[in-house]
Amino acid sequence: MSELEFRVAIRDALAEELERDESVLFFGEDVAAEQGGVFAVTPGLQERFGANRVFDTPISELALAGAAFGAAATGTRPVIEIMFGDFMALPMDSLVNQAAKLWFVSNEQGSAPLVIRSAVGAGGRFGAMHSQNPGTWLQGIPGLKVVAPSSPADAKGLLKSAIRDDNPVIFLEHKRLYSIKGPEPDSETVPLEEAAVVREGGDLTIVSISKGVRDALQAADTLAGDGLEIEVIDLRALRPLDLATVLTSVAKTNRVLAVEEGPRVGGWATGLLGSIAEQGLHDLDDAWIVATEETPIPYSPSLEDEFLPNAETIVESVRARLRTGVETGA
Amino acid sequence: MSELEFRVAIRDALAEELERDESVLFFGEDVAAEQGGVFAVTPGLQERFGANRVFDTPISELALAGAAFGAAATGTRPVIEIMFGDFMALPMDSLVNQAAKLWFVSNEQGSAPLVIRSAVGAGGRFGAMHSQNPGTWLQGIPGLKVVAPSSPADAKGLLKSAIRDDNPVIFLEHKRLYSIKGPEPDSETVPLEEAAVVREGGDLTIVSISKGVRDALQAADTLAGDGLEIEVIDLRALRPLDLATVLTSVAKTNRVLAVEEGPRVGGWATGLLGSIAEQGLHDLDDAWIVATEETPIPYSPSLEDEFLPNAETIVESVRARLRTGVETGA
Amino acid sequence: MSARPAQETERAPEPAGLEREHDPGAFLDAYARMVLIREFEQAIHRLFLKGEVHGTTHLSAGQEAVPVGVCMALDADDYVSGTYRGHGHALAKGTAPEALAAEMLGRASGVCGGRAGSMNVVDLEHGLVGCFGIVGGSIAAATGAALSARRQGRVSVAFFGDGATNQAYFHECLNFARVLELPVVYVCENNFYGEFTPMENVTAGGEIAARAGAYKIPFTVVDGNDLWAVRDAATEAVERARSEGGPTLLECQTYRHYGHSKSDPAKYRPDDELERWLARDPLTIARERLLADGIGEDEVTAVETEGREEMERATQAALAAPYPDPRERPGSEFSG
Amino acid sequence: MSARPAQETERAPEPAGLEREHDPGAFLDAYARMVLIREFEQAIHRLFLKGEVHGTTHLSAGQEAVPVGVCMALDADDYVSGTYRGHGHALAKGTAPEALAAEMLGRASGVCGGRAGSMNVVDLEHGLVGCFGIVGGSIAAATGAALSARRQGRVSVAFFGDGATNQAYFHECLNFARVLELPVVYVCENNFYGEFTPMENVTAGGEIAARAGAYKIPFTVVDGNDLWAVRDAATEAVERARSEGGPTLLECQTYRHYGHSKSDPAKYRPDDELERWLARDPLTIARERLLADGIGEDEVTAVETEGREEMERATQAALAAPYPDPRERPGSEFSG
Ligand SMILES: Cc1ncc(C[n+]2csc(CCOP(=O)(O)OP(=O)(O)O)c2C)c(N)n1
Ligand SMILES: Cc1ncc(C[n+]2csc(CCOP(=O)(O)OP(=O)(O)O)c2C)c(N)n1
Ligand SMILES: [Mg+2]
Ligand SMILES: [Mg+2]
Repeated sequence: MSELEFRVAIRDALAEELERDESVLFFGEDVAAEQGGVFAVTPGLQERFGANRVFDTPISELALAGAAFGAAATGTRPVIEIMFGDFMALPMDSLVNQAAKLWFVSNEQGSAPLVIRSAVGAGGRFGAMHSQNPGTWLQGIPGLKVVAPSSPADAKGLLKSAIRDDNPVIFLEHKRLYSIKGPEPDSETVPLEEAAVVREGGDLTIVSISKGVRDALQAADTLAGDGLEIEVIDLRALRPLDLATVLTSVAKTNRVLAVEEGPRVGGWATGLLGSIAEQGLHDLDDAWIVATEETPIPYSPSLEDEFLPNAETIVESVRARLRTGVETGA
Repeated sequence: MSELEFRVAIRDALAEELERDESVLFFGEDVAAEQGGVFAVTPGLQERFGANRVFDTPISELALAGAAFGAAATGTRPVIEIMFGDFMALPMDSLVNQAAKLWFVSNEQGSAPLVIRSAVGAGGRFGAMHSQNPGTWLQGIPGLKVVAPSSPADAKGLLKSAIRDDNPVIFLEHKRLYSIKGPEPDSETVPLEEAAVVREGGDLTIVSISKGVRDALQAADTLAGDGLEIEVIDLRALRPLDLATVLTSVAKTNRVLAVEEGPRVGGWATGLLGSIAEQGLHDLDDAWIVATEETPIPYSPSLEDEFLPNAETIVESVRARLRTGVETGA
Repeated sequence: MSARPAQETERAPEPAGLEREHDPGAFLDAYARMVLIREFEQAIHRLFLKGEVHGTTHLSAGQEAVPVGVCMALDADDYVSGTYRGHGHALAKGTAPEALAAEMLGRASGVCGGRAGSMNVVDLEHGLVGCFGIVGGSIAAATGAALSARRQGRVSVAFFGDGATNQAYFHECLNFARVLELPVVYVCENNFYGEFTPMENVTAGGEIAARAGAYKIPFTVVDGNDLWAVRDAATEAVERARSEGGPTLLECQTYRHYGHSKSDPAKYRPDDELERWLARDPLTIARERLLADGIGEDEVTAVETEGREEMERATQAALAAPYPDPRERPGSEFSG
Repeated sequence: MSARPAQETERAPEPAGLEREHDPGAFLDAYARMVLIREFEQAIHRLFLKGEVHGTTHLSAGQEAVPVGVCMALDADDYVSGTYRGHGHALAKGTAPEALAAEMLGRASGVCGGRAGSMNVVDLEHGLVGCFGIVGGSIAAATGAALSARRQGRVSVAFFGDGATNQAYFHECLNFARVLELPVVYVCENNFYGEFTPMENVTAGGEIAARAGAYKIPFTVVDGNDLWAVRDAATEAVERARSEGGPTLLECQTYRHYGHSKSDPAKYRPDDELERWLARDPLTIARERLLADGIGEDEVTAVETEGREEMERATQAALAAPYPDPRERPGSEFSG
């Protein structure tokens, strides 16, 4: 079976959609340059589709997003790159007050079909301003879809769906995933609003997204050795949130762990547990979170490694929690 | 007993801190003009403290916040006004990547003691771009304190604490509170990190913040007529989050309702319930949320009134939930 | 209005310009639109005082020549974006007065079903990408629309105030538009105040149009109360945009007759300032010029009466319209 | 370095300027600091290749005359803010090479305890408000520091690249600083590239310094590889700031010898471009000028040897330092 690299999956999805639909544009900082962006995701696209459809821009994140909005409102389907997720704070006004609002506020006259790709996440020793996960800043904004794939196949299928979607989609690519390989997708697109049960089990549900899903799967492998059958759910999107899939799983396992690469307070993981508590309290025997400390992300390897959740800390947390049954945060 | 108006409480806190500490500055758009800002909160301050310490600025939210950061890092204590909370998306980079990070990333060499005051919340028919509650965008940012008072006394005491605090504080003033009156504070300052039990009761805990606390108190009055003793907790801050006070209350009442003026997904209310589930699951017989629909905020009175939580919808929700015991969102 | 049928192809600038130059009825039509905007603002002002318009509202009375003059240079399918002070932007581009009034009143028949209100009007059918409650937002919307416009043989116009030229959007978008040579016209309505603050107090250099020079974007300062001047400058800019000449900045100097918003008595204005500007009322200037250009007084008066009557009908219809029922049509977060 | 003791009071600009003008040792000291920066960058480059420096790093070799020349005009207690390409900014302002190297290596003895890394260095003791991983962030930090500086009789300097002049921060802060007449100097290190993209491709108008003109901020274009030119222009700007003359923009034209960051082989550069700039290496230029000005070759060589040795010591010490132990010192979100 041929294997697909995550960054190539993104590149292919872009190329195929640029090919398929004349109204798709792609622009960003250094994305059209020979290197194809700082993570070498998009080389060759300008050569193939021309400088009118694929181009480099000034370092102007607010103009980038604002231009994407105006273009999307008038018949174009722009895909833009905000190089690092940390920079998403710069164009935030355009996301929140322009793209997210057009559909509802215009009384459904039109929407803003744009996609913002961005490299997110820690683990690369990039420090506090190049490692954040802006998904939680944006999860509470009605009108924005917030998607983050965990595998090459999903990266391709979700990005194609995002480009075809009539709504603004924030598409978060974890830096630690760019070089991973995985099976080719078995469908053209992957729906943006369906969480995936990526491993089945009856003892505990672990929910995560993006790189966390890989960590959870790896942890589940290890824990299988303890005789624990772990069900792993990949949320795929933080908004809209597919709570139903999670609730179904929790009704079966009665225990849920949410793994987030980010702080507990204000994160999506506590919110997910809260929604489970609201709708499925009586199914719930235990619920907890593996997250980061409540600080910015440190640079030094010794600090960053300790800071981030990984397969090992998940395993430890599950063992500790299931052994003791104590209800304190892991 | 003399009564204090909320807007005057803010003004007095500012004036007293400007008086007390030479290093305090206050600036923003139209704040020094005769009217004292669009909500008439700060008239007279420039006359009293001079144009070097209280001044109007260009319409440049990013420069405002950035200037506050740089000033705060170098020995000044700036208080700025971002006129409407919705505009908080414009200076977001400075909040997230500058102010919030200085303390930790500098290895605690220094911090950024600044305060950003902003008028938030709906109910005034201001439409989708002048009514949002940006607290949830910022709750997940370690290093930022996010405070929102519910009474004139708290407004004064919390703002004074915020100005004296060595960390960046986002101070959110609900527009619907500016004209309310209440008792004078009985202490000079109110700590930023302590939730308040503003009404005691043993049957149900209602947790809210800002205007929601007033709605909850009013609902509790009505529900007292049903024989229900409601405990009402005012979070006062979304970050840091005083979970302990909430857990203590829930251990007593076993039931919790969180009332949020904002959407469920990505909101603080689901997060709060999640944290309770993580740490106090076995105390919990029921947990639910009263929030808004997952859309932007509509303008028309008929739509906005239906959209927003209020005392009545809280009463209805409590009656429905406690009567039926059904675990579906209210 | 001078809107012409949609054209998907590019055209040479000169003939279009000349054709408009000599169209005798165009300025009378434009005057009619200015009258309508003035009547609209006065109606909204009255309705506001009666409590029928909610929240806040920002009236553009005194500034009518700017959107009307600019839209004379546009086709129906060109794009514009406006501000919270956007009634004139919408009406000049073709939004029906009744639908706009109903929006202010929060009625179901409003152009946005009552969801948007005064500050956030969108009318895609008429090429109004949006009005933006965020100062500077309109600049981005039009810049982006120009990316589409370039592919569609259209142009795009941003309306914004003097205060907006200190915003991030202004700088990033003007640079972006010049780099990409986008067909966009930036129209700054310099009314010399941002809320209660005089423009010169917060605008370094004090010269707005000159800021375009930093990006080598052509710019002009126009008398924004003179319909002819605005229309001529806009025509040149629009033709530049259509002929791949890239962006232009027009600074139209004008004045708002009312305060910044409903709650502002505008006490910060120096004595006589309003009077001096009222003496240069764009409607008076246009009326006199039309008469001087040989249009009969009866024709002008007819247009004025019609405007008043149209607005009266629109107001009554809007007042009679029902409020939207959220249970009937709750509204969705997402399209599709 | 030319840092003088802290002075809280204002002073007349002329004497200070002249005093510096005639200080014979100042330029040799400054050359020593340039040598140190070059040695630092080369050491970091080697350490990076060995895997000791993590993530990414942005070297400033070739640009040394800019921070050193600017800091010659500053006092020890003046403020500067730098960028992710900030090693030179920190070293020029007084950060110890060992503490900076240890930071790159993620060690506990780093100037930020290993928490910041290459891109986000802060050294408040030496007036370095921060280095900013966000392009343009340094502009805001220095603008804000100028609010303090004005009250403290100090000045504030922002270092940033050509690419940053297209950012929101540039526009809003320059306008803000002029409106408030802040004592700030904006120093653009124009190295003609932002990452892989040539400056002229994304900078409308192509003239960075001229952008200051839009705000009526005085500006100068300097040869950024000539220590004397930079120092003279900076002295004038700093004196303007100190004497309540408000902000200045200096565009220092220079060139980075390495690629943008560790992973960039800089293939996008035209043939010979690097060679042409290497021929104008700021170290060579400074060396020749020192000799021409009568400094003995032995003195110059001694300074070079010393720089090499200091850096070698610093590197060894940094390499020997322990990594921070997160359990010992977990770090807190808040002060107090
Ligand atoms: C980003 C932002 N900041 C502040 C405001 C509040 N505000 C609304 S209108 C206005 C003044 C704008 O002045 P100008 O751009 O000159 O337009 P005018 O109102 O004069 O037409 C301000 C500060 C806003 N709506 N958006
Ligand atoms: C807001 C933001 N956008 C993009 C980046 C990615 N980035 C890092 S350096 C750089 C180029 C900056 O160019 P310039 O300002 O000329 O500085 P130089 O690197 O040449 O010193 C870019 C685009 C960033 N760090 N911050
Ligand atoms: Mg104005
Ligand atoms: Mg550069």
